[in-house]
Amino acid sequence: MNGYKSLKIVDKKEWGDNYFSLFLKDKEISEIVFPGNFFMVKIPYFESGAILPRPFSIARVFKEENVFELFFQVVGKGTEVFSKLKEGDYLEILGPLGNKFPIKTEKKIIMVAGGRGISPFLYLSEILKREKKDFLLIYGGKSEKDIKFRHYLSSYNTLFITEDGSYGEKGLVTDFLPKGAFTVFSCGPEIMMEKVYEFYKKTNSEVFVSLEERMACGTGVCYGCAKKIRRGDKIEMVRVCQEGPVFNAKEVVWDE
Amino acid sequence: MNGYKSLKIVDKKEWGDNYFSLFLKDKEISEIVFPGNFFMVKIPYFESGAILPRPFSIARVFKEENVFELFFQVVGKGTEVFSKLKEGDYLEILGPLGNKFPIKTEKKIIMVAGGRGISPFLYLSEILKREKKDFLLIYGGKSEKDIKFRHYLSSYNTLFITEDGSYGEKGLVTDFLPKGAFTVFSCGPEIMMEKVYEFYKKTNSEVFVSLEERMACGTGVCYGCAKKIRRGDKIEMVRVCQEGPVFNAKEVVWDE
Amino acid sequence: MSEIDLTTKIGNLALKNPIILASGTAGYGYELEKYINFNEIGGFVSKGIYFDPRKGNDSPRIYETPCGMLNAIGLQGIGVKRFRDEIIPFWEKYDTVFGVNVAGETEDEYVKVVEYLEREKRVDFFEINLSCPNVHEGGKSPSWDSQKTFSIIKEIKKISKKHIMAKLSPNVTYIEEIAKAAEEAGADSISLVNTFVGMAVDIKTKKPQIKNVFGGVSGPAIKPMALALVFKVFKSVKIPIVGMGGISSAGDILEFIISGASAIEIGTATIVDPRASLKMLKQLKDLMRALNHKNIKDLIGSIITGG
Amino acid sequence: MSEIDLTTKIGNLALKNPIILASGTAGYGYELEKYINFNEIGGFVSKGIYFDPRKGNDSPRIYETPCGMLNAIGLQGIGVKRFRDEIIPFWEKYDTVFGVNVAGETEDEYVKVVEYLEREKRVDFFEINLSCPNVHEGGKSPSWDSQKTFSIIKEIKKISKKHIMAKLSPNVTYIEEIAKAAEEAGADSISLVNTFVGMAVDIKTKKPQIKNVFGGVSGPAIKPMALALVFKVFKSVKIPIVGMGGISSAGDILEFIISGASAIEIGTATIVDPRASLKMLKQLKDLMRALNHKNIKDLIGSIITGG
Ligand SMILES: Cc1cc2nc3c(=O)[nH]c(=O)nc-3n(C[C@H](O)[C@H](O)[C@H](O)COP(=O)(O)OP(=O)(O)OC[C@H]3O[C@@H](n4cnc5c(N)ncnc54)[C@H](O)[C@@H]3O)c2cc1C
Ligand SMILES: Cc1cc2nc3c(=O)[nH]c(=O)nc-3n(C[C@H](O)[C@H](O)[C@H](O)COP(=O)(O)OP(=O)(O)OC[C@H]3O[C@@H](n4cnc5c(N)ncnc54)[C@H](O)[C@@H]3O)c2cc1C
Ligand SMILES: Cc1cc2nc3c(=O)[nH]c(=O)nc-3n(C[C@H](O)[C@H](O)[C@H](O)COP(=O)(O)O)c2cc1C
Ligand SMILES: Cc1cc2nc3c(=O)[nH]c(=O)nc-3n(C[C@H](O)[C@H](O)[C@H](O)COP(=O)(O)O)c2cc1C
Ligand code: FES
Ligand code: FES
Repeated sequence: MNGYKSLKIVDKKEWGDNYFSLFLKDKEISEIVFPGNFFMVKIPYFESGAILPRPFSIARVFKEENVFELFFQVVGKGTEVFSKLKEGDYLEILGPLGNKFPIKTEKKIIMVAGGRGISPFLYLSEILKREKKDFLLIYGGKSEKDIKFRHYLSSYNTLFITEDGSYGEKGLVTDFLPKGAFTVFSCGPEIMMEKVYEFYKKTNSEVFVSLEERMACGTGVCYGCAKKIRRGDKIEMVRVCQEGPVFNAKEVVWDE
Repeated sequence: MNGYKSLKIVDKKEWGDNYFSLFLKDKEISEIVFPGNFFMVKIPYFESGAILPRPFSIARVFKEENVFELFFQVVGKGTEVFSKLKEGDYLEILGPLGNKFPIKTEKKIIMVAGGRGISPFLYLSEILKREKKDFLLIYGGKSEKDIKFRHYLSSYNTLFITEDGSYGEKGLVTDFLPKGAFTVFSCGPEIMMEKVYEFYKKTNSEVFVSLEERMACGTGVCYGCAKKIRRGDKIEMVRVCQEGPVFNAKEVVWDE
Repeated sequence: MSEIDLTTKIGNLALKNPIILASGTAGYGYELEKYINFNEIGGFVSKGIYFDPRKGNDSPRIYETPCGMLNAIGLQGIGVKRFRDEIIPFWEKYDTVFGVNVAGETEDEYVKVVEYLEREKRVDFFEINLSCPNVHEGGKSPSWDSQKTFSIIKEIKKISKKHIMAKLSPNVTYIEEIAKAAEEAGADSISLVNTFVGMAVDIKTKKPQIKNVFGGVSGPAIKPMALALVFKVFKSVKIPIVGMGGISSAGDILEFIISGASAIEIGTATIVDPRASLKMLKQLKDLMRALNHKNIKDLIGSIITGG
Repeated sequence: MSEIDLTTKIGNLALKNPIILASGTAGYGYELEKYINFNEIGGFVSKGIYFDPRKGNDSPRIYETPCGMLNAIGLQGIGVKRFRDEIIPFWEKYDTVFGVNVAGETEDEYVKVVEYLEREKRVDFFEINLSCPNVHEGGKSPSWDSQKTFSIIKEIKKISKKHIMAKLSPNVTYIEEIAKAAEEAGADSISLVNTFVGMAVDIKTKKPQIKNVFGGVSGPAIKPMALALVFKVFKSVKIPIVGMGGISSAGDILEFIISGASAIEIGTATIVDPRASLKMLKQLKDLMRALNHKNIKDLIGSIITGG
């Protein structure tokens, strides 16, 4: 039975501005992982005072080499430790966990990413292109510092946006949403995802969002990651790690 | 005012058999440190669950390079972390702390070390030789695995002893104590130091031992490292980090 | 090399080994099915079950603290009916000792939960979670008071033939008194500790990090306190004790057993790693061998104090 | 950039900043003289002082625990006479707020210590350590009982004109009741928490790691529990609160202040690093600036709960 696996960091990329990628090698994971999925990653310090593993989305997959990528921003204790790891160090990781973005749709797919919320849409762009699906990726950040993967994304249909106009278009991602009926995927700050949903909710579009909530187990045992979700006419506390992280935006109780 | 200093590890030696040396560079410390002194060393992991610093004796000093050495055996959490550090990493260290072996004596000096208790007698041998003092170092361990610094000590008058005879003489250090009136210094397992004291107590010798006790602060504020010490006709709880670690063996309450 | 005997007993409950998965940290069981084989562990306790389904608290419900975590899940749960219909059949596939963690907003509710599940064969014992906030007592929990503890256990013993384990809160002045009250009321065993009341504040927003304001602290941080309480209870009662609080290595398990626990529960460690219990089981065998111990039962309460 | 105002008040005590060195973790003061300048810190509390000199407990007295430490020093101390003759002159060199941590084996002893030192000008306040084991009560500590707490503080108030700070034990069911008893008896402020009762066992020898068997847990591990207790007391009394328990960063300081503390004490952090208090003082200024706060007094009890 599978639990945490100890995987070697085969490569590391320092993007600058507190963004990093770690590349890990594992055949099974590289084969089965799908955008939307995430991993729980233990903080690899001996007797660390930070005991809980941290969740990270799948970013890219390099199937030929059995390598996959986690992309993250340093925001606290755990991510700081991860940022200091080196090639050759090991990480204990559990997953892939969680559900997937539902790409079986006839409609054109619009992906809306804010900052580090870009992660799931990297590999997804590759998959959609391979499957010859029509899609647009809208990727926004505060300034050009927050826009990474520029070269990689240049092969895909990407609209870059920054609040200060220092890279791509100037404004908020929500200023550039195309009108129409789409299947919309969004990942980023909750307020952004909510606005994306507001924009499309009266159209014939369906919006799916990847929710973030503090997690402790990732396996569903602790009920720590529950969020209010509409199920029929009831509001339930649903575990993001089990029934998410991807939810239909109309089920999400936004007014929190 | 001086507190913990962050010092770079300029070199590391892996002796094998769980023994290590770390070499740190600091001009002031290298100049003032004297055998008997010790340092408190913080466990250098981010948000480590092991919060207390650990005490280590001064081992050797390389004055020309302003480098000093800590020699240790891996016995638990902290020493395990220290053993994994690399050249270029930093250590936070406080000291030198504690008192010194009293070398101002007319008598011949006998030093008796057990296992990792060799530390203080390394630099001390050098000092005694420089000062042209007559001395003998008796250095014992379980087996040849526990005898390090063989090359370095070959310049000094050293008697090597192992319990299994795998290096040097076979037996216990206490089997090889010379009879007579000496100034005796001992560092190692408490039972060994007690026996050394027993051996010499009825002679005209004076015995000084370096006591080990769990320490938390090293600065004297916590009273955690107190041991029973005879002062006049009273037995007091005396802080090893402040009034020690070197004590006159006749003051020590051995029957604990 | 001779075999290590890890079997132990909690009164009439015979366990393969002393490792039980603690309530609320292992879900209902099925969540862990893909990570561990339940036949290998000593026992399992369900999440706390109220009579009716419960939504639990709003989020955030968890927060990491130094060597520990805060939680205020608020006992979200599916209620006894769904529990019986959906969870018990899952348990029936496995051969280990299963316990239901019984919760109640009132004294009556505890009794109703036990009554409802009393006839279920697959339920080996009830662990009575005496730390639930009582709605009629301003949120005080029954195990803060020896009379309340006594009367709940007494009422339950009247209607149940199963093994009754009283689970105590550590947030009390005299744990011995609470433990004795449970014993007098007929409890077959005592488990402790539940979580310590704790709190954390977001200094940017000035709001508590946990929506419920207060939460329960678990994990390695509480281990020394939990161990002291287990030892105090061991000295005060005759019924067996199940110890817990921050256990995360085989060494920790032995500390609790030596201090008087007949078995132990593993909580937060399973949250951190779903296979933690089985990893510790393996470690425990190796450690027993290294320490030259053959039989874990010989170690129960073997602590040497004085001298 | 405008200056940050870190001055605060604990009733009639005016502090330069909210950082006080906690009793038993900073010796008598002189031990730290080569590491810190006492004029820079907000206040200082002595080791606990009994009337007569005390030898304290046998060793081992300390043991490290996850994110914390256990201690059972047993209040080794020099007694009031040597304290007055040797320590007070040292304090007189510095300009900060000095407190004596008053210990007693009996109610009378507390009063005798205060009486002996009442006329010392350099003593700004007495912190009454209500957690001392009482020899006539089987080792129970007065702050486990609201009546005992009340009567000790009441007796002390009768004979002392100085600021009386009642220091509470966290090992109780209802901290609010103990705090209210201290308030009613006339305490000028309340400080909390003292250490949590804990224990650890050497699995090789089966002996407790601390000779005294039980010890007190301090350090980051207890921070969430300490903060919850401070907030509970803040909601129950009107007198000012001095918070402590595991504080090891400026962020931790703000958590306690936002939760209701008018000042805080730093304990184990000073053991870990003799300059910890001054390092945190610097951090605190930077953090206040980063969070756009000018005055620390505005933050006291500014916690936002509900909504
Ligand atoms: C399903 C999922 C996928 C994620 N994928 C990515 C990713 O691909 N790249 C990335 O950079 N980040 C991702 N995150 C967020 C990431 O988990 C947090 O940034 C990380 O846990 C912070 O850890 P820390 O120890 O550095 O911060 P901490 O010191 O623990 O906290 C710092 C701040 O981060 C917040 N935080 C802590 N845990 C979470 C969490 N689980 N979700 C959101 N906020 C949190 C805290 O409330 C606090 O404000 C994801 C989160 C989830 C739930
Ligand atoms: C003044 C002094 C000088 C020392 N000099 C050296 C030295 O030069 N080289 C060296 O290898 N060791 C030295 N020691 C011992 C060293 O401090 C301990 O081995 C170390 O603290 C263990 O840390 P740990 O985290 O690895 O072990 P832990 O996991 O903390 O404990 C492992 C074992 O070590 C014991 N231990 C913990 N702290 C101490 C301590 N302070 N003294 C003795 N035993 C302890 C514990 O009781 C336990 O049995 C010295 C100790 C003192 C008091
Ligand atoms: C997320 C979470 C949920 C819990 N839920 C319950 C519960 O429903 N019933 C109960 O008796 N204890 C509950 N507990 C307490 C644990 O069973 C255990 O007593 C406590 O966490 C201490 O053990 P640990 O430090 O090993 O986690 C819960 C603990 C956690 C962390
Ligand atoms: C070694 C040690 C000795 C202590 N001695 C005393 C004391 O004499 N009187 C007292 O009131 N508190 C004493 N305490 C408790 C501290 O003052 C403080 O209340 C407690 O350690 C919690 O704070 P911290 O986590 O910051 O250390 C002592 C604590 C330690 C660690
Ligand atoms: S993180 Fe534990 S249930 Fe989702
Ligand atoms: S280690 Fe704290 S007084 Fe010696």
